[in-house]
Amino acid sequence: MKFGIVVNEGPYTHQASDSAYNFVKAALATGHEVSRVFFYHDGVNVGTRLSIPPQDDRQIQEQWSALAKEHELDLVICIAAAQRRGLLDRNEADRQGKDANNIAEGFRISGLGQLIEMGIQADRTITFGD
Amino acid sequence: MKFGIVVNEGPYTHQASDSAYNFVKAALATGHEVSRVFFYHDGVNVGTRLSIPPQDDRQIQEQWSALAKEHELDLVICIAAAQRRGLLDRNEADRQGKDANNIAEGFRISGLGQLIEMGIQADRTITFGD
Amino acid sequence: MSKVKKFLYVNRKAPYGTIYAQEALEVVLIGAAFDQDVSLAFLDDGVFQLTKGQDTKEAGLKNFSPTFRALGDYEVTKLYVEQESLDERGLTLDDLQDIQYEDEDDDYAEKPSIIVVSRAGMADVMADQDVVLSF
Amino acid sequence: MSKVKKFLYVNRKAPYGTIYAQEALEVVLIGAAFDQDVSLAFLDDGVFQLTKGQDTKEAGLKNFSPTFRALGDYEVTKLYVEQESLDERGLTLDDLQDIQYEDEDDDYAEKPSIIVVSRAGMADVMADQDVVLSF
Amino acid sequence: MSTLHTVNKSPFQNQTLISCLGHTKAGDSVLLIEDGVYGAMSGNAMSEVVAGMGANVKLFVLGPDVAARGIDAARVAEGFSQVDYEGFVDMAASCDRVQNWL
Amino acid sequence: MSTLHTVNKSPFQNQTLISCLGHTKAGDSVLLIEDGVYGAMSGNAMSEVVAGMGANVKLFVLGPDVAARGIDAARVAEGFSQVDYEGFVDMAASCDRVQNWL
Repeated sequence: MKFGIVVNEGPYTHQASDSAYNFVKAALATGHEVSRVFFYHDGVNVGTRLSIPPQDDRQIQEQWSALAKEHELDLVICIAAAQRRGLLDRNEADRQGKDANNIAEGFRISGLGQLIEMGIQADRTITFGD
Repeated sequence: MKFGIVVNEGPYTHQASDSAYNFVKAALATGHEVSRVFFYHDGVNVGTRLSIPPQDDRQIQEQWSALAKEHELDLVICIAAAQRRGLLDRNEADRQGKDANNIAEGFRISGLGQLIEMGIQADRTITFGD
Repeated sequence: MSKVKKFLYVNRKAPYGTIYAQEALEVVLIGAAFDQDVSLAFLDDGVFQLTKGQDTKEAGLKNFSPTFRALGDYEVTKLYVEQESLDERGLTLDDLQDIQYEDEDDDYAEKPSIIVVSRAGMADVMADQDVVLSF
Repeated sequence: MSKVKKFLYVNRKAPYGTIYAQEALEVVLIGAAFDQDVSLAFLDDGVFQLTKGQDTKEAGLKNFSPTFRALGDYEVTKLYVEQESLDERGLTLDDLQDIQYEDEDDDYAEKPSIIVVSRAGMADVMADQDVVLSF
Repeated sequence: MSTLHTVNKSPFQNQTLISCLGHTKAGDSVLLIEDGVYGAMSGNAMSEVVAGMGANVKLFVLGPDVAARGIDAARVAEGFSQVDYEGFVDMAASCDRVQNWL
Repeated sequence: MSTLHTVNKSPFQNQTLISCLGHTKAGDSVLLIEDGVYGAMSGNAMSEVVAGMGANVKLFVLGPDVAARGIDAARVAEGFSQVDYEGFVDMAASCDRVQNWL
C-alpha cells in the first residue's frame, strides 16, 4: 500500500516529526511504500541543515536525510510555508537575492500542488501535526 | 518603568511575536523602557534574515530589526534554542563548522543567563507564547 | 486519468492566533486546480474563521477572511458548517460572511456556499471522503 | 548587589508532545546560578512531567525526566505540585518521582523537594512572586 | 499587591482560561488577548462560567484582537472592559507582577 | 467503510478528543498518540466520558507514547488495546481513510 505523509510541526518543538518518522520507518519495514513526505506549516523547519541539536538527543534532520537516502524517499518542503519561515535552497536564495541557503540534503522545495498530488496518488494520507 | 519581554513562538505561525511587537511599541510610545526582548523556544525563528513573507503581509523580522535600530533595543536569541532549530550567527557557524548563517540585523545570540538577568533587572517581565 | 477523489479540508481552529486557518486556505486554493471533489468542514473553533467584519488593522495582522468569498470563483462551493459548534459559541448564520457561488448548471444563479449541518451530518460528510486534511 | 527576587517557573504542559517542559528545565538549571529565590509550580497537565518510569526509547525521544532528581544539587528545592491537578488525572504522590535535596542547614538531611499544595495554596504561591515565567 | 493575568487561548478549545480563573486572587486583573478574546463573548456556553469564576477579578479584553476576529462590541460580555495596547502597558505597569497563562 | 481517527492532545487540556468521539461512526477506530495517550488512563475525571462516548468505536493507544510518559500498563483503561508503530501502520492500511484530529 502507498502512504502519503504530511508533517506540520517543527523539529524538537513538537513530537509530530518524530511520530511521522517512526510511522514511515514502520511502514517501510512492513513492506509498504511511502510515496512522499510533505512538510507544511512549521514542518518545513525539519529540513534545515543548520541545526545543531545536543549530542545526547536524536538528530531529527539527519534521521530524515538518512532515511531518504536509504529508501529514495521524496521529502518535499512547501515553498510558500518555507518562504515565510526562512527555509531556502540555493536556487531560491539566488532568485530572491538572499545571501545564504539552509536546506538539508535529501529535501527538496516545491509547491503546494505536490501535497494535492500526493493525496491523489497515495492510498492513504496521514497527517502529523499540532 | 523597565519592561523585559519574552517571545516564545515563531513568526507567522503564532500571533505571539506580533503581540509582543505591539506591546513593545506601545510601551516605548508611552515613555517606558524595554530593557531586552528575549526570544526562546520557536521564538528564535523570528530572527532569521532568510524569510521572504508575501508582499501583502507584514514583514515580522524587518519590523523588529527596524524597531531595534530606532530604539537601540537589545534583541537576544537564546543560543540553546537556536542551535536546536538552526539559527546561527557567523561566529557560531564558524565554530560549529556550518557553511552558512542566517541571523538578521539587530538580533544577537546569547545564553539563557540573559533571560534570568532580564528578569532580575526589569520591573516587569511579560511573556508572549503559546 | 485517475478517478476523482473526495478531498475534505477540516478547519477546527480559530483564525489569527495561529496560522493554520490561513495556510489551510492556501492549500484549498492550490488544490482547486486539480479538479477533485472538494469540501471544507468548519467545526469547533473553526467556525470563527467565517465571521463577518474581521478588521485586523490595529492588531497588525493580515486579514485573509475576504478569501473565503472568492472560493466560488475557484469552484470550491461546499463549506459545511456545524450547527452545534455555532450554538456553543452563541453564533448564528447571520454572524458569518455571506459566501456564494455562481451555479453554471443553473444559468449562473448565485447560491449559498455555506451548508449548515448537524454534528451527525458532519460525521456523515467526514465518513464520505477519500482524503481528509486537517488544519 | 540588588535584592534577591522570587522567580516562579510555571509548568502546565505535558512532557514530550511539545518541548516546553524540557526547555523550561534548561532555564531552571541556568537560572540556579543566579542566586535568586527559585520555585517551580506544577499544575494542570504539568504534573505529568514528574511521573515515574518514563521510558522514551521506543518513541525515539530524549528522556529528560531524570533531570528533576538533579535539581537539588542546584539548590532548586521547592517544587509545588497541585493536589487538584493530581486528583483530576487520577494520580497520587506515589506516581511521581521521589525528588529530594540535602538540607545543608540540617546536617545534609535528605528532604523531599515536592510540596503538594491545594489550588488555593498554589494561588498563594503565585501571588507571592516577583517574576513568573510560564512554559 | 495584585497580579495581571493574560490568557491567549480560546476557552472553547482549551482549559487555560478556566485554570487561570481558578488561581486568581480578589483584586487581580485578567486580560484576554489573541484567541483568548473569544472568552469575552456573551451569550454562549462559556460566558456564564467566565462571569461566575471571574466575579472577584477585573476582566479586560484587548480591543485590537477583538476587532481582528470580527466580534462586535455589542457581543462583548458585560463586565469586560476593552483596552488597547497602551492600556495593556498601563495595566502591566500598575500591577505588581504579570502572569502569562500559556 | 471505516475511518481510523488519531488524537494527539491531552483531553485534560484540550477538547479535541471529545470532538473526535462526537464525530465517529460505529465501527471506526480511534488511536491515541503523543499527548493524546493521557486519554487512555483509567480512574480519573475523563475516563468515564471517554468510555461512554467511545462505546461504539474500537479504542487504541500507541504503546511507545504510553511508555514515554510513564503510564503503567495497569493504568491503561479497559477497552483500550495497545499497538506499536507497525500496528498503527496496519490500522491505517486496513481502514478506508485516516482522519487526524489536530
